[in-house]
Amino acid sequence: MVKKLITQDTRMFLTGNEVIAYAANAAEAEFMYGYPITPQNEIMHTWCKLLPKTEAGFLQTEDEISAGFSTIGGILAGKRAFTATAGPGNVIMQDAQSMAEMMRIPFVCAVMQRGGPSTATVIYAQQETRLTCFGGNGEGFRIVYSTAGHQDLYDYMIKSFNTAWKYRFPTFMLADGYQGKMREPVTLYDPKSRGITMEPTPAALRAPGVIGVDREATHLRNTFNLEEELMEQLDKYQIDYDKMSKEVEEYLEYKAEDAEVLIIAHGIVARSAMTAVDELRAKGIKAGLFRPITIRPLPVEPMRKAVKRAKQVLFTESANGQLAQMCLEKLYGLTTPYQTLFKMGVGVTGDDIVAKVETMVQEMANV
Amino acid sequence: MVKKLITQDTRMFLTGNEVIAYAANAAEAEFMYGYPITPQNEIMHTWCKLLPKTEAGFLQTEDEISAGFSTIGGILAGKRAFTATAGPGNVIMQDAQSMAEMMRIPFVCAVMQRGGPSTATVIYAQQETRLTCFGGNGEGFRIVYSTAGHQDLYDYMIKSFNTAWKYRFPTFMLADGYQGKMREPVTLYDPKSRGITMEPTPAALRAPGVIGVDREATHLRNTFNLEEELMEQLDKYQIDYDKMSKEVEEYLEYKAEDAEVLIIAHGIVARSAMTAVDELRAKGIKAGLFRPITIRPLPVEPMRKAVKRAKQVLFTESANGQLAQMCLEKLYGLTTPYQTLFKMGVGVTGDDIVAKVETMVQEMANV
Amino acid sequence: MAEEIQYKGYKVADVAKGKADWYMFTDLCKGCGLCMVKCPKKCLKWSKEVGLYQTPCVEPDPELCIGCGTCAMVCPDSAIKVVKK
Amino acid sequence: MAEEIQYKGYKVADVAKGKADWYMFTDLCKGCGLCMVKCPKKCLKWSKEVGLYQTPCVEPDPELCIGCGTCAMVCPDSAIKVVKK
Amino acid sequence: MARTKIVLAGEGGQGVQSVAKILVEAGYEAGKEILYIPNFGVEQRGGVSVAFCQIADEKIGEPRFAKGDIIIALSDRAIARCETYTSENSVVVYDSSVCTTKPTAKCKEVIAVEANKIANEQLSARVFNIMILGVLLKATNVLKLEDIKNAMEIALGKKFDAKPELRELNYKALEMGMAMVEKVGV
Amino acid sequence: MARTKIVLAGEGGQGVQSVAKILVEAGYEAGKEILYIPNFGVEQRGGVSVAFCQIADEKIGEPRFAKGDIIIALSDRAIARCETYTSENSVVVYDSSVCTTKPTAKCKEVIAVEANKIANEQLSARVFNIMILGVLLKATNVLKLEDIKNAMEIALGKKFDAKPELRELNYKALEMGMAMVEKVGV
Amino acid sequence: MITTLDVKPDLAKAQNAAAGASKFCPGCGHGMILKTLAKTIDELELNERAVFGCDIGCSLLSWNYMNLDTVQTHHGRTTPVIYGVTRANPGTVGIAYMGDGGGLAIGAQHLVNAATRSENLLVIVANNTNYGMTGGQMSPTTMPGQKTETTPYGRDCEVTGRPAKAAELVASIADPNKSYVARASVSNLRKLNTVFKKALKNVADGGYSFVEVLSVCPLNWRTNNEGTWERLKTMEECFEVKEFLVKEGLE
Amino acid sequence: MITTLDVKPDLAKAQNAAAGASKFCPGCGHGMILKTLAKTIDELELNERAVFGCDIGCSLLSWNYMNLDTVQTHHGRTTPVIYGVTRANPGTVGIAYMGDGGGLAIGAQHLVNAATRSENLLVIVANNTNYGMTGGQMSPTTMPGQKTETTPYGRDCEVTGRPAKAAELVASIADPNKSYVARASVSNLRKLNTVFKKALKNVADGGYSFVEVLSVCPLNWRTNNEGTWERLKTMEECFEVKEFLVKEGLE
Ligand SMILES: Cc1ncc(C[n+]2csc(CCOP(=O)(O)OP(=O)(O)O)c2C)c(N)n1
Ligand SMILES: Cc1ncc(C[n+]2csc(CCOP(=O)(O)OP(=O)(O)O)c2C)c(N)n1
Ligand code: SF4
Ligand code: SF4
Ligand code: SF4
Ligand code: SF4
Ligand code: SF4
Ligand code: SF4
Ligand SMILES: [Mg+2]
Ligand SMILES: [Mg+2]
Repeated sequence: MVKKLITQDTRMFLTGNEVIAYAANAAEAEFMYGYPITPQNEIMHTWCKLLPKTEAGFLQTEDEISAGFSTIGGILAGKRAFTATAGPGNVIMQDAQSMAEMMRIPFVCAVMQRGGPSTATVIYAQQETRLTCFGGNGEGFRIVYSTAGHQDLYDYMIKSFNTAWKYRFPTFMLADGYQGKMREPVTLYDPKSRGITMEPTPAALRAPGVIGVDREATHLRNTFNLEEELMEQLDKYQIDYDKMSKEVEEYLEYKAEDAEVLIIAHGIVARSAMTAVDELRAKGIKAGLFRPITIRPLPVEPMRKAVKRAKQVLFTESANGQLAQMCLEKLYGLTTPYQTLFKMGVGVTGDDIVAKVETMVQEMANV
Repeated sequence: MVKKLITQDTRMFLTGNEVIAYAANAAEAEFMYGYPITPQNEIMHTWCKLLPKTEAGFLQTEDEISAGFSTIGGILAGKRAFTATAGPGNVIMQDAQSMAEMMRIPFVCAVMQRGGPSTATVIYAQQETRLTCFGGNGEGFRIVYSTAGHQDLYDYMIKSFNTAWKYRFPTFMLADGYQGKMREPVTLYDPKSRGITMEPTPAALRAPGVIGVDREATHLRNTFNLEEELMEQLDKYQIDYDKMSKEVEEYLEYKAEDAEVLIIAHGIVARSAMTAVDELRAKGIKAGLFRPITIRPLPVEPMRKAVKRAKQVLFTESANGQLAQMCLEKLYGLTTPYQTLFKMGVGVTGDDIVAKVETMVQEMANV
Repeated sequence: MAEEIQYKGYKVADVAKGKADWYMFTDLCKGCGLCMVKCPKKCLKWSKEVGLYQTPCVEPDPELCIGCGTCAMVCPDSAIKVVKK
Repeated sequence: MAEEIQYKGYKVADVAKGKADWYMFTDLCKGCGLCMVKCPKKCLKWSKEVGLYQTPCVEPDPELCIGCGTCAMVCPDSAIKVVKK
Repeated sequence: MARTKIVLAGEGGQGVQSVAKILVEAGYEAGKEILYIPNFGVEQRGGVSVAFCQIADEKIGEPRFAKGDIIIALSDRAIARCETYTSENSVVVYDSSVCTTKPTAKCKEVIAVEANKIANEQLSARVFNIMILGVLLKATNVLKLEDIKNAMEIALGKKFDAKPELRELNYKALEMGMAMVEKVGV
Repeated sequence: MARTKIVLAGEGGQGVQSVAKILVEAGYEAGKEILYIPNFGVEQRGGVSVAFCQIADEKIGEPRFAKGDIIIALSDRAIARCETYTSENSVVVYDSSVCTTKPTAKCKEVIAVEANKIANEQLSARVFNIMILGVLLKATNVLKLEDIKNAMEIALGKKFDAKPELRELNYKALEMGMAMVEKVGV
Repeated sequence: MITTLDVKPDLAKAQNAAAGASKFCPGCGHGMILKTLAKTIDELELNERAVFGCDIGCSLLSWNYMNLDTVQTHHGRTTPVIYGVTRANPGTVGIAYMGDGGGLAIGAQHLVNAATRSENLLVIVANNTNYGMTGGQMSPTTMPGQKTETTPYGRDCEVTGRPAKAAELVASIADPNKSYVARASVSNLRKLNTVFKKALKNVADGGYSFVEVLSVCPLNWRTNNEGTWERLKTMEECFEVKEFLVKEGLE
Repeated sequence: MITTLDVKPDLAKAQNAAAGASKFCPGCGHGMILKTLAKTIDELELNERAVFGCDIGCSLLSWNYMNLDTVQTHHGRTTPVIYGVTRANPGTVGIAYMGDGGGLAIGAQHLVNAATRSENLLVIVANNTNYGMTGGQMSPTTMPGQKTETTPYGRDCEVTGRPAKAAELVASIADPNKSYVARASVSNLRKLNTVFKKALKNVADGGYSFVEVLSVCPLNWRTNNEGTWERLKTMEECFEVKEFLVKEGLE
C-alpha cells in the first residue's frame, strides 16, 4: 500500500504538473511508468521526488511505446498504475492505447497537449483532442475528461482512476502545457473526505486462487481469427459504452440559459470564454458558454438543447476545429448558425472571443 | 531511372496488392521502404520479385516507424518513394506521417485496412478511415483517396504520386484487406497513354548547385520556438489546403439524381451499395449512392446537394461511423433524416443494405 | 474445473520386444513427419489413418521400434506417447 | 550570397610576447568559463565587458598568455581567436 | 445479370484455395467477370480455409456476398462455418466420406459426395481436390470443361509435362467429380 | 474585479522567472488569486524568457491574456517580443542601461530605468533582478513590501541565513528599484 | 483403427489440454519450444508464479496454449508488458515469448533496454530466420542466400546486412551479475530443457534471462520433414549454440 | 572596449555563420562537437556530399547550425531518415546526429538495426548522461549515483540498471568489414577531429561509422566551469575512450 500524503484539506500554490502527481497519490496510485516529454515532465519529477514518502513505484522506460505497454502490464498485475505523455509521445503511445481499448484495460493517462503536428512546439495547444478521443486504429472506446485549471486537474485525475476501473475503458485526463506549467492556488484533499471511495483494482494476471483448482488460467488476447468474432466483441463494447455514457457525461454551462450567442469550448479555452462572457454581458451582449467536460463521450442532449436555444453558436479552440467536428456530428439536424475562432496551437484569449462575438452580433444585426 | 514494365494496355487477373506494385512501377516510383504486415505484404513481395526487371530500390526496415521515416529520407533525396502499411503499423507510422504533414513532404502510402482496434484481425475493415485522414497530433493536412476495386487501385496509386508531389500534402490511397487479397480483372496501362505526365520530384537535400555559391544550404525543420510561429505556418497550410481541395475533390454518384434514399459509403462498401441500389430499384425503391472518392478533403458541396435532394440518408461502413462523423460535420444545417448501418470490421453486403433500406422506407411510410 | 478430455487414436502394442506400447493421438497429429526423421531406427512409416488435417499419421514397425521415445519427445504436438511396461 | 557579417568584440594585442593578438567576439561569448579552466597558463580572467547574455566575457593577462590557442579551440561558440603574427 | 456465388470451405491441407484459383482462372480466361476472395486468418495453417468466388457476365458489385448459390464443405468444421452463408436458395454439397456431421441449415438442396473415399480408393488421395473441382464445375454450370482444362494447364502444366500420366489422372478425377453431381442431378 | 496583468521579459541569464516567482508567491501568500505562466520554448537557455503573471481579487478566468497592464522588458529582444502584448492601456518599463532600442508600440506610458547600471555600480550585478522586482512592486501597486519580503524569505531565506549581509543587500536593491519608479511617478 | 484411447498424451500441467491441438502449422518449432518450456515450469513448480506473454507473430497462436496466466500483446511489445507486470508485482516469473522479428526488428529497443537494465524476466526469442506469420519475409536473422518473399533471389548480405545475433548482442550488454544468456536449438530438446531450467531459476531469483532458440518453419521454408531438419543444421553452423553468460552461482 | 572587429571568428565553411551564436546553453558540449565535425568536413571537402540530420533533444538546436543541407527529424528518428536518404541517393555522406536518449532509448531499434545492416551513414551520439532538452532526466547512460530529475536521490543501478555503453554495443554487432566504431570525448577536440576524419572517410567509401562523444551539459548538471570538466573526467572513467572497431585499410 502506498502512503498518502494529503490527509486533510490543504491549499497550495503549485504548478499543474505537481498537482497531478499529488492527485495520483491521493487516488492511491501505486505505480507510474513514463518517458519524459515537455510539457509533462514535472509530473514525473514530482512523483520521483515524493517516492521516499509515498513508497510508490516508478519506471522510466525507453520510449512511450514501452511506457504505454508497461503501464498495461502494471494494470494487469492489479496495480493502480498510470502514465502521462504529450504530443509526439501521445502519437506513438496509441500503439498501447489501442490494445487497452481492445482489451478493456483500465488505462489511465494524463495528456498535456503541446503544439502539433509533429514536434512543433513544446508549449501549448488543443491539437491532441481528436487523437486522445479516437487515436489508433479503433472506434474511440475511451473516456476523456478535458480540464480547465488546477482544481480540475486534481479532481479529474482522481476521478479518472475510478472511471477507468469501474467501466474498464481507457480513461484520459486531457490538459495542456499551460495547465501543466502554470501556477495557481489549488485545494488538495483526501478523496475520502469528499465521500469518494477508490474502486478496487483486481489483478487480471496472478489473481488469487490456484490455477486448475480454484480458477482457470487467464488467457487474454486482442486478436481474432474471424471478422465476425471481432464484431461480436465490439458490438458488446458499444452497448457498455452507451450505458456508461449516461453515468459519466459531464458538462458545465456558464450563463448559457438565456444566451443568444452560445460559445462552445473545452479545457482552458473555456476559461477564456468565461472571461469573455462576463465582458460581453457587461457590454449588453447575451453570451453564454457550453463547456463539455467529458469530450468523449460528449454530453449530447444538453448540448443540443443549448444550441437549439441560442441564436448563434461560436466554436473556439486552440486547434483547427477538433472539438467542433465531434460536436457537429452530434448536432446534425439543428440549424442554429455557427462561426468559428480557431487558433492552431495558440492560446485563445478573452479579448479574442469578445472581438469575434461582437462581429457576429454585428453581422446578425446587419442581416 | 527505373524501367517501366507496362508499355501498353494489358488486361490481367491479379490480386489488388499485385496491382498496387504494378501501379507504383507505372508511376515510375523508384524506391519502396516497408515493413511487412498483413494484408499489404504482397505489395512488397511483388515489388521485390520485379526488382531485377524494374531496377528500382527496396529496403525492408526494422519497423513501421523506420519505414515511415526512411521513406521521408528517400523523398527528401528527390526520389519518388513510397510505403504501404495497415492496422497497428498504420498507428505507429503516424509518427512519420505527422512529420511529413508538418514539413509538407510528398509522402505516399497505401493503407490496406484490417480490423481494429489493436491487432484485432488481419482481414478487412474500414476502421482506419479516421486514422488515415487525421492521425497523429495534427490537423489532417492530408489527402486520402478511398478505392473500390482493382481498377481504382491502379488509377489512384498512380494519381497519389502526382497529387502528393504537386500539392505537397502527404497522400494516402486507402484500401483494405479484401481489395488487397482479392482477384479480379484489371486493365494496366502506361500513364502516358492516358495523357498523364508524372510530376517532377526535385530533391530537397543535395539539390543541384554548390552551397554558398549557387544556393544556400537547405535547413528543414519541424520544430518552432514560439506558438505564434507555428500558427503562422499552419494558417498558410490551411490556405493551400483549401485551394488544393477544389482541384482534388472527387466523388461518384450512382443513380443519386432522383434518389429518395441516398446511401453514403466509401471504398469497397460503396460497391456493395451499388449492388443494393440496383436491387432496390428493381423493387421500386428509389435508392442512390453518393461515394466520396477523396474522403479527405471531402467533396462537401456535391454531398450537401445530394443530401438536400434526398428524403432519407443511410450511412453505411465497415466501421462505427468514421466517415459519417466527417460527413455530418460538413452537413450541419441540413435536416434530411439519416440512419446508419455500421458493421465494425465486417464486410457490408448488398443484402445487408437492401434489408436496411427496406425498413427505412417502411418506417417512413408508417410515419 | 476442466472436464475430462477423451482422446482418440490407435495403439501399436508391444514394441521394443514387448517392453513398451506405442500410442498415436490422431486428433493431435498433423502429419509433419518430423518424428520419422528423428527416429533412431528409422522405423516410422505413414499410416493409413489420418490425423487432424486429414493427412496421414505415422506408425512404427513394431519389430524395429526400440521404444526409445524420441519420436514422442520430438513431436511438436505431443501426438505420440510411448509407455514402458 | 550570404552578406558580410560584422563582428563586434575586443582585442588583446601582443600576447605571447608580442607574437600574437588575442580576440574576443562578444556576440558569441556566453560566459561559460570553460576556456578559463583549459588555459594552460590559467591566465584568463572575467572581463568587464559582457557577452550575448549580458554575462561577463573573458580576457587573458597578456603578460602570461602564450598564445597557444587552447582557449579558442575549446570555446564551444568560437568566441575566441588567436592570430599569430 | 447472371452471377454465381460460390463458397468453398475445408481444412488447411485440402487444397481449397488451389481449387478456387483454378476455377476463377478458368472463368477469367473464358472472359467472365470474376471476383475471388480467399479467406485468411492469423493462422497460417489450421482453422477452416474458405474461398469466396463470384463468376458473372457483368461487372461485379459487392465483393463479399451474404449468401452463396453453391456451397461446398469438406469437413465438419467447414460445414459449421458455412451455415452463415447458406440461404433457402443455396445448394450445399459436402463430402460424406470425410464429414461425420451433415449440413442442417435450411437450403434448396443438400448433396452428399464421397470424393475423398473414391479418390483414395480409385485414383489417388492427391487428386481429391481436383475431383471437387469437377463437382464444382458441374454444380455451377457456368464454365465449360475446356475452360477448366486450360486453367489446369496454366496451374499444373509444368508438373504434367514432367509426368504426363498426371494429366490423365487429373482429367479422370475431374470427370469423376462431375459425374458425382450429375448422378444426383443438380 | 481588480486584475493586474504583468508581462516580464528578458534574456536567459537575467533571472526573469525568479523575479516572477517571488512576485506571485508573495501574491499567493497575501491571499490573492494568482495565475503565472512561465514562457518556455525548446531552447533551455537562449531565446527571450517571458513570465505572464496575473494578480487578482477574484477567481481568474483566461490563463493567457492578450495585453498586459504592466510590461517590463530587459533587453532589446525582449522589447521586440513584448510589442504584441502592449495596448494603449499598458505601461511599459525597460532598462535603458541594457537596451539599445526603445519600446515603440503605442501605450499609455513608457518608463526607462537604469537598474542594470545602478546595480552594477552601486550594489552588485547579482541583485539586478531584485531591483527589477522593486520596480514591479511599485509599478503594479497591488502587493505590500512586507508580502514581497516574506516571499523573498521563502525563496532565498537559506542563502540569507548563511550570509546575513545578503539580506540587507537585497532589501536595499528592492528599495532602490521601488524608488526608480517612484521618481518617474506611475 | 482409431478408437477412444484409455491413455492421455504427455502434456505438462503448464500446457492447456483443453485447447486441443495447437494452432501452429504441422512441424512447427514453436510447439517444440513451448512444450519444453511447459515441462520445465512443471519441474520447477513455477506454475503459480508464472505469467506468460506472447507476441504477434506465430507466437500469438499460443495465446491459450499454456495453462498459465497469459497475455497476448502487440508485435514486439511483449517485453515491456511483462516487465511492467514484474515491476508492479515482484515475485512474478515473467516470460516474454516472441519471434525473431518481434525480438530483433520492431522490438529491438525493448530487447536492448530490458537487457541493459537487466529487468526481471525471461525473454525467449524463437528464431526461425523469417517472419512466419506474415508469410515468410526476410527477418534480421535470415541467413545469407536464404530465399524469402522479400529476398526472392536470396538474401544478399552486401545490401541487407548480415544475420543478427541476438544472444551475442544481449550477452554484450546484460549485467553479468544478474543474467543468464544462452542460445539453444529445437534439435536437442533435452538440452533446451536444461537451458530453460537455468533461465527460469535465475528469473525466479530476481534475475534477467535471455534464451534464443533456433526453431523451424516448414511452411515458409517450404521444406519437407527431411529438409526441415537439414536446414536447422545449417542454422546451427551460422548461429552458435551455447551459453553466453551465466551468472555466478547459477548451476 | 567593444568595437567592430576587422577579423572574423574561426568558423568552418561547414558552419552557418549567418545563424549567429548557437542556440545551445553556455558551455554546452554540442557546440564543441559540431564545430569539430564542421572542421573535419571542411578538411575532407565533403561539404557538397554531406547531408546532416539532427534529432530531437538539444541536437535539434543545430537545425541551422551547419552550412550543409540539414533535416531536423523526430526524437530518435534521425537514423532512419538519414539511411533513407543514403539508400535513395548513394554517394551521399549521411550524418545522423543525436543525444544519448535519442540514440539509446527511443531510437535503440534504429541504432541496433542500422549497425547490424551496417547502413551507409555516420551515427554520432552525443552522450551527456542525461536528457538535456527536457530538463535533465535520467538517460540510459546516466552514471551510477548521478542525480537527475527522475533519479533525484541518485541513480540506483540495482533498480534502473547500469549505464548503457553505446560504442561497445554497436561494435559487437556492426560488420567489421564495413565499420568504424569509436568513443571520443570533448575533453580532447584534436583527438575528436581524428576520429571524425576516419569515421567520415569510411562513410564516404560506402561504410558504416558510429562515434559516441562524451559531452557536457552544464545546465542540467548544475556545474560551473570547473565542475563541468571534473564531471567529464569521471565520465571518462566510466566510458572507455577508444576505437572499438576499425575496418581494415582505414588509416
Ligand atoms: C505494428 C505491427 N507491424 C507489423 C505487424 C505484422 N506482423 C505480424 S507477425 C509479424 C512478423 C512475425 O515474425 P516473427 O516475429 O519472427 O515471428 P514468427 O511468426 O516468425 O514466429 C509481422 C511483421 C503487426 N502485427 N504489427
Ligand atoms: C516521441 C517523443 N518523446 C519524447 C520527446 C521529448 N524529448 C525531447 S528531447 C528528449 C530527450 C533528449 O535527450 P537526449 O537525446 O539525450 O539529447 P540531449 O538533449 O541530452 O542532447 C525527450 C525525451 C519527444 N520530443 N518526442
Ligand atoms: S506424430 Fe507428431 S511429429 Fe510425427 S507426424 Fe504426427 S505431428 Fe508430426
Ligand atoms: S520409440 Fe524410438 S524407435 Fe520407436 S518409433 Fe519412436 S523414435 Fe522410433
Ligand atoms: S570565450 Fe567561449 S569558452 Fe570562454 S567563456 Fe566565452 S563562450 Fe565560454
Ligand atoms: S591562448 Fe593559450 S595561454 Fe592564452 S589565454 Fe588562450 S589558452 Fe590561455
Ligand atoms: S508459419 Fe512457420 S512459424 Fe508460423 S506456425 Fe507455421 S511453421 Fe510455425
Ligand atoms: S541543456 Fe545541456 S545539452 Fe542542452 S543545450 Fe543546455 S547544456 Fe547543452
Ligand atoms: Mg520468425
Ligand atoms: Mg543527452
